[in-house]
Amino acid sequence: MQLTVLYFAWLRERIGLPRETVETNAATVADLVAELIARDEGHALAFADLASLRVALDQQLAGFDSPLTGVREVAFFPPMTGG
Amino acid sequence: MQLTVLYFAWLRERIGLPRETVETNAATVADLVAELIARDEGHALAFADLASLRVALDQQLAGFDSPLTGVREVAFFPPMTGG
Amino acid sequence: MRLSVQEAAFDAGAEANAFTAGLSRAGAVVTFTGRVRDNGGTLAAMEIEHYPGMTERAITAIMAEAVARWNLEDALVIHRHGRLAANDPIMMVATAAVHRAEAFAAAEFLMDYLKSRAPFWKKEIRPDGADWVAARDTDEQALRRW
Amino acid sequence: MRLSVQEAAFDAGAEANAFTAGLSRAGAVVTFTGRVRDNGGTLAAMEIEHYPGMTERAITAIMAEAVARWNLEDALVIHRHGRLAANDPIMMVATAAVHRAEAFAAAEFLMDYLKSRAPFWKKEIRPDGADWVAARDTDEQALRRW
Repeated sequence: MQLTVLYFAWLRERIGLPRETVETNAATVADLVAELIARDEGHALAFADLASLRVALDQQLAGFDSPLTGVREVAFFPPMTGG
Repeated sequence: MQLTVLYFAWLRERIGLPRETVETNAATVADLVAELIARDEGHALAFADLASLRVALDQQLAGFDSPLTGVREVAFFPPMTGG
Repeated sequence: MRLSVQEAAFDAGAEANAFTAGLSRAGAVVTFTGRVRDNGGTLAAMEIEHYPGMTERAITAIMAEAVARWNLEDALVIHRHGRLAANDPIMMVATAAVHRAEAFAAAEFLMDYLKSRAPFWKKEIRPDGADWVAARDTDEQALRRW
Repeated sequence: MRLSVQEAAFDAGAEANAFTAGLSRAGAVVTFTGRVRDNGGTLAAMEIEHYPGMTERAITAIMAEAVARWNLEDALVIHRHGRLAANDPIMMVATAAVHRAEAFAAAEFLMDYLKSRAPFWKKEIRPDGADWVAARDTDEQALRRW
């Protein structure tokens, strides 16, 4: 399947791009992260500490163990600091 | 001693005046209330239920057992409803 | 810190902006505005009586306590008396603090004390009569949390 | 209920007045305004990044929950993104309810959720560098009370 993967804040800066299109068969977010880490050092550095990251699937907050079935947009970002 | 006694809200309406000057030897607020009740039916009616009244001595909230020593202004009123 | 006990109407938005304009370190500004409810159209007017002198003393003491307790950058209280119409602003509180928790807590504290400890009394005037507003048990209870 | 996610500055007082003008049954209006702190003059600017689309979805859901839970008469959220200067308004929340307890609780709830669950990220720009603002543990803890 083809996914749009978005990055925000320092995650975007470390990876060096705000979005990329990914062709993957990953079953869960964690599987997708493992594939992204294998890509290059930038991704590996960005995903080094999952506890400091959040993920949204089709614009809804989710967990790293969430399945990707039917999902089109995956976003990774640090904890939000709005308000 | 001479005291200025003030009334507010429905207490003022029942007694029929906003303030009066009282010559008294009352030791406490409760003693003063007893003297006022003895004055006439308006006062008696107004002070019938002390639990529904509040008192301030020289513009500070006080209790009905407070002494009147040094006090110049006594105010009686229902519970406040500001805000 | 500013207190105004006044008969005139006030512009809550303009007051909030003026309050905020003077701040530099405050990241959080909370305002509360109390308005005359029209009670489904049955209210002709609201009359607010107060105890001149004690009103200012009581509110100033409450404000000083709030500023000290929550380390406020600034605080404002405006409270009207006299005859008000439905939907008129009755009063407002504004608090400013570095973070939001302090600004919220101080504004709620000020409101709880103004409701039950500042010498104001409200009378609702209807076409068919008038009644002094009764104090609410929940307002007295609200004081206990502080 | 109105939500605006915008780059432009806004006039908090004028927004509060417009919000209040539409009310009839509400006796209580609470506003919160968040401002850029100047950090003792060390802040050159603040940049706020957001996630277009999710931002609106997340905040709309939070607002609908607040309106239902506290039976609000109305609610307003304005949140800016882009480049802001010290003392600029960042965002505001307004809530209106019949009584004050509901208006205060809903405003605090909205703020707690906006802080930690709406997809905004702040970056502080100083003359000598820049840092993404770290999430505060106290903000995450604040969510647990709801």
